[in-house]
Amino acid sequence: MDLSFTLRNKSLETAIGVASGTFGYGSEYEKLVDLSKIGAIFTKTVTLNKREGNDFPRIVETPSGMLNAIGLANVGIESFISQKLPMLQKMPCETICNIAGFSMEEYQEVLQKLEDSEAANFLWGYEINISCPNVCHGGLAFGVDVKAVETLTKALRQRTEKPLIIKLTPNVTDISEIAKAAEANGADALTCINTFVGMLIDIRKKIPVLANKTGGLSGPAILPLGIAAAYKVCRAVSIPVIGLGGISRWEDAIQYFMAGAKMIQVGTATFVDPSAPEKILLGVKKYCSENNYSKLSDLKID
Amino acid sequence: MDLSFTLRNKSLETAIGVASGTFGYGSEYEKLVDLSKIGAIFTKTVTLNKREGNDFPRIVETPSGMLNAIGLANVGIESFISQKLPMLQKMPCETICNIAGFSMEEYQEVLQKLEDSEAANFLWGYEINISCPNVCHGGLAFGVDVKAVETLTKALRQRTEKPLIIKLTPNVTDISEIAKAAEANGADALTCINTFVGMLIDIRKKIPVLANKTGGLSGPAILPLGIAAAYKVCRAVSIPVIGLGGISRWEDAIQYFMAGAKMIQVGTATFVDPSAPEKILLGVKKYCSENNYSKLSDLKID
Amino acid sequence: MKQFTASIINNQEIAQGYYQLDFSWHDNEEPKPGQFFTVKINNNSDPLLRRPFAFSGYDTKSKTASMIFQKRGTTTQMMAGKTANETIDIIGPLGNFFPAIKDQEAPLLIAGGIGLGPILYLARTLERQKTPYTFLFGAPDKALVPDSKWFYEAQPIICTDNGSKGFKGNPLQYIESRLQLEPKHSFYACGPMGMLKSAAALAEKNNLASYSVMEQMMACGVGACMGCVIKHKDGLKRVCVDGPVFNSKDILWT
Amino acid sequence: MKQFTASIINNQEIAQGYYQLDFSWHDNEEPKPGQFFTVKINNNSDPLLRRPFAFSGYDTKSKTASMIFQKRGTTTQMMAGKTANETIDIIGPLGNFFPAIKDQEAPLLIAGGIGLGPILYLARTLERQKTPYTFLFGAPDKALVPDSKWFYEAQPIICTDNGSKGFKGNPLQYIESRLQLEPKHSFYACGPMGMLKSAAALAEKNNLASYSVMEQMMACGVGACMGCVIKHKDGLKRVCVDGPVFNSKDILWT
Ligand SMILES: Cc1cc2nc3c(=O)[nH]c(=O)nc-3n(C[C@H](O)[C@H](O)[C@H](O)COP(=O)(O)OP(=O)(O)OC[C@H]3O[C@@H](n4cnc5c(N)ncnc54)[C@H](O)[C@@H]3O)c2cc1C
Ligand SMILES: Cc1cc2nc3c(=O)[nH]c(=O)nc-3n(C[C@H](O)[C@H](O)[C@H](O)COP(=O)(O)OP(=O)(O)OC[C@H]3O[C@@H](n4cnc5c(N)ncnc54)[C@H](O)[C@@H]3O)c2cc1C
Ligand SMILES: Cc1cc2nc3c(=O)[nH]c(=O)nc-3n(C[C@H](O)[C@H](O)[C@H](O)COP(=O)(O)O)c2cc1C
Ligand SMILES: Cc1cc2nc3c(=O)[nH]c(=O)nc-3n(C[C@H](O)[C@H](O)[C@H](O)COP(=O)(O)O)c2cc1C
Ligand code: FES
Ligand code: FES
Repeated sequence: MDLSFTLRNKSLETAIGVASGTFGYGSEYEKLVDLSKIGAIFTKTVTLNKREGNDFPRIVETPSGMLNAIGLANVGIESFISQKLPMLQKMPCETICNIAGFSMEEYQEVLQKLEDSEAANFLWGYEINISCPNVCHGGLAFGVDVKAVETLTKALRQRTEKPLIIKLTPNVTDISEIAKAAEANGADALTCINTFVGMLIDIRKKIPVLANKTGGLSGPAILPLGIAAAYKVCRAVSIPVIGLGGISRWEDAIQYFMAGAKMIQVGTATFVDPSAPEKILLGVKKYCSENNYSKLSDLKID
Repeated sequence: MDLSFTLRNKSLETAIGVASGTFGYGSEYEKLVDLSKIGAIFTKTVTLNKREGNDFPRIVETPSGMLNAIGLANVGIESFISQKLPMLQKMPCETICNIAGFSMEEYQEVLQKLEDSEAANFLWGYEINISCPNVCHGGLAFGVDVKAVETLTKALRQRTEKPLIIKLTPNVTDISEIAKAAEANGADALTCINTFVGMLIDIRKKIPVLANKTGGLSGPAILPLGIAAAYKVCRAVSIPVIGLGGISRWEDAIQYFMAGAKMIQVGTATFVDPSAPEKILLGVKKYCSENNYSKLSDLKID
Repeated sequence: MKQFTASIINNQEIAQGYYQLDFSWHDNEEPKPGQFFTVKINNNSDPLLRRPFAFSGYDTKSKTASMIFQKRGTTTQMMAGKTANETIDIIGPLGNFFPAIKDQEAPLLIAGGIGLGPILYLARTLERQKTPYTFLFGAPDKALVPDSKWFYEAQPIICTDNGSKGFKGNPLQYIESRLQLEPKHSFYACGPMGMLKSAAALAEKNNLASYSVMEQMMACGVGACMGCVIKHKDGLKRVCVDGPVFNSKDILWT
Repeated sequence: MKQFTASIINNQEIAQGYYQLDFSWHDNEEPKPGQFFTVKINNNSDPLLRRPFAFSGYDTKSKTASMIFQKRGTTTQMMAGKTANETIDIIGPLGNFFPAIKDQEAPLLIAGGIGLGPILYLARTLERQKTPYTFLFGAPDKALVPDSKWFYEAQPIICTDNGSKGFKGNPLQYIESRLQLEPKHSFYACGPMGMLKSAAALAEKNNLASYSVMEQMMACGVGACMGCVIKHKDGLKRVCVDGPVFNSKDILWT
């Protein structure tokens, strides 16, 4: 059974990764998870400057899901390169670096710093978080604006030969338009999807539960939304799609592969059960062998 | 405690209704529910022509939710007037008629037929389902297009003096734009929200579970998404907002009222527990009296 | 029809993965063979929806209803773990029921697998009414055949696909090979889709009256959601209120 | 740190809505006072996330860990219903632990309500080490005070807000009215935010060493999600890995 995932002639042995922001930098889960079973760690989003992130509370549980408003807390690109990269390099799996910026320039600067750094050579590729608010453009996320995605993708493409993955936000009227814009401007793959905007209100305190008011909804609750989005995007573009959103069992992963995804990521489910990625891998393997699939792309349905 | 809801000088005694498509025409639940405790029944969407709806399967459970692709199955406006209205009139609660069309003209024709019918006089108001695909416009839903919502609202407004409620779809980049378009063109209130597009795939049959492929996600899973949408819309318009989406407990209803909704509807929760609307009413009353609220609009937070 | 909290009186595994659960009945309306009810097993939202199950019996004196269920997914797994005195939330009785057996009618009661419930209930009712009938129960293997005591006074002819118990083959093969179908015969069937379809075809061929208990995923169970439809000669019909018992000639089998 | 399936050895209500649950421990790493673990109680997705609980004791010989929990929401309700031999999914031990008590130190162990667990564990450990300490436990009412046998060899001074048992007032009022604070005193506190804050202020005023067990909503429990932060003088800190035990002077109390 071939479970690999290929972009630009580079292969991941296993098309099952762990999602940005849900696996730290690998070391957090080292004692609980056999990292060699994981195709790639998608790192927590790194930005130009260090960020403490939003005020707390930052997370709250919802029916079959959770909201988070971490606010892209991270050490900033310099410390990331000096402190996190050496640690990540030692992990027995590949690393895909997730980056974001609050302006076009910031995105480019972060990517350029990685490209220019010896220490970042080992990175397998980049995932671009476009759910980040565009401070120069009214604060709406980059990812909801076709024009912004075009410009951003083109600019980043010019700076790297490594696999460039654009991570789509589902909070749009037509996700396939954004997907096509990224494809047309040089993206090698698309991750589908980031979180949905949600809110809960604390009825005792009479304020939103999250200090940031809104947060991103993730977890099993969004599984059907993620599959619908992946199905749609897979039929709008011809570059590979990486399915993500609500996967907690191998059956969920198979659904994404049937929708047309060529790789998947596990996010919130790892919090619930750190062995989820490994269990999913085992389940996918078993299903494929029982159903005589020799490669993941054969699972795609019409 | 004043739990009423007013539009155009007409009042509902209780600002808790049951959502379109989840309560049939009232008679289905008559034996299980004390209908006098319900503010209003929002009827299953009625269209110009009789519709059998989509092929089956039409429903499937998801984590804390369900997908439906009923496809607006209904008897059509003529039979609705002759068969359903007399039944609805006998119910001990008000009726708000939910309508849709597959073109601008159809919406208007359906509304006009109700306006022209003696039997429809008793209707408290109309709720307009704009999640319907616009066949004359590439099949995208009316509700995702600001222009379409403007034209539609204006046209319907001209045909009735009754409360006109526009039911928003959440499958848009910015729901407040659509909300403003409806407000500016004469809507008396907005219902927030209809279902989210979702999909599940049957991994044994290797086809989407729903014959229609995609369906609408409802139930507790979407609670945080509905609250976020209602909160946003309540701050974008000044007409009343009717909160809907994922409400299954009184605590959920209070969250919508705090978000700024002046009425709420219960949908999927009634399937799970037919006494849910009544329990929610009791819980809301108790909370308000314990917290010294004398009217629902006082619950709104900043 | 009523919503109430039932007490579990008994819950027992009667064959591999099959359970009989008896529970207290609190509605004045007594369930009839063919009817069903819905269960909500938990107070949280996963699993969310109520699940439909057929009655497999009802005792008027003790006001005890029974069901036979198979452990399949989350709800039935949780149900299997329930013990006497625990409670479950019930809505019922729901749906229509088998038509009355006519004089001179020779009903063939055909149950396949977990379709046993409603057919067993019908058989026991006919037994009590002293109406003659033939009762067939089919399963893949003897492990899935309950001990004879669980059929009470209504002992069926057992058929197993692999011949590990009783007749080797399914109930329809039994009928075709062992019985001489006559106009007085009629079919009352519940079980897997394939079996129902074959029964309908056989009835059609022999011009016999024939009734099938249909299944479909349900959300409301009371006719409100329009979710549980199947293809009927008069259009789409809701299993929950237009059925679950249908004249098999009216179904467009696919 | 390990993920494993623990068997419940005993689960008992020890005060109104408070339970002590003992479970088998399967990691070579032994839990220390102040540390916590996370529990997943069900196989489905509501409730979804693991829930954090402090250790209230650990028996090295029998490899039995203990917790004291209060029935609050879905998970703790389900936990309350668990009986011996049932299993729960555990990850632990997690977080840091109380610093070692110094020679000549006179630790005041302050527990409020459900903050009892880690403080009781610390008290029992000190008891075994024959380190002197003073242990105070406060609750609103005597109904929330466990029977003395549940404190084992570490009997606390009981304080109740309404005076229904022991000292009338909370542990801090006890300290202020009954004890003469001296430099050798130090605070080890766990309980409601208000109590922790007062303890921190009192320690500050008297220039005493002071440690607080902090709480925050958690998703991962291992430092990966960045969700469980609180305000610390060096910026936002994660309760799950930078704590849960903090020097109370480092916390920016709000
Ligand atoms: C009118 C009616 C009467 C029924 N009577 C009985 C009965 O007497 N005994 C009994 O054991 N079962 C009966 N069923 C089926 C029963 O409802 C399902 O087995 C049950 O819903 C499974 O619930 P679960 O949560 O355990 O499994 P789930 O987690 O919901 O699903 C487990 C598996 O069962 C499938 N499934 C679930 N519901 C249905 C359905 N409605 N139709 C087809 N496949 C389904 C799923 O696709 C999945 O593969 C009846 C169904 C209907 C509609
Ligand atoms: C490090 C740590 C150690 C803990 N140790 C213990 C312990 O020893 N014994 C014990 O009984 N509890 C302890 N708690 C609290 C415990 O985690 C919660 O009581 C539990 O999560 C409630 O889960 P539930 O599903 O029953 O309730 P839920 O349904 O999740 O919530 C019930 C109520 O509790 C509130 N709540 C839930 N989680 C938290 C939280 N983390 N902080 C504040 N409020 C919350 C909710 O807002 C709600 O009002 C600890 C928490 C932390 C972070
Ligand atoms: C606590 C938390 C933090 C996250 N942080 C990031 C992030 O920094 N960058 C990013 O691109 N996505 C982030 N995500 C989104 C996830 O990578 C993923 O897209 C989303 O959670 C949906 O997948 P899931 O349902 O499997 O969790 C975060 C999600 C969670 C729950
Ligand atoms: C089975 C089903 C049928 C529905 N049919 C309609 C409909 O005909 N018209 C409409 O405007 N909304 C329809 N809805 C949407 C609901 O009215 C409501 O907007 C949605 O379910 C979200 O609320 P909930 O989470 O409380 O169910 C339907 C929902 C369900 C579950
Ligand atoms: S289950 Fe809702 S109509 Fe039948
Ligand atoms: S709970 Fe995830 S970082 Fe602490």
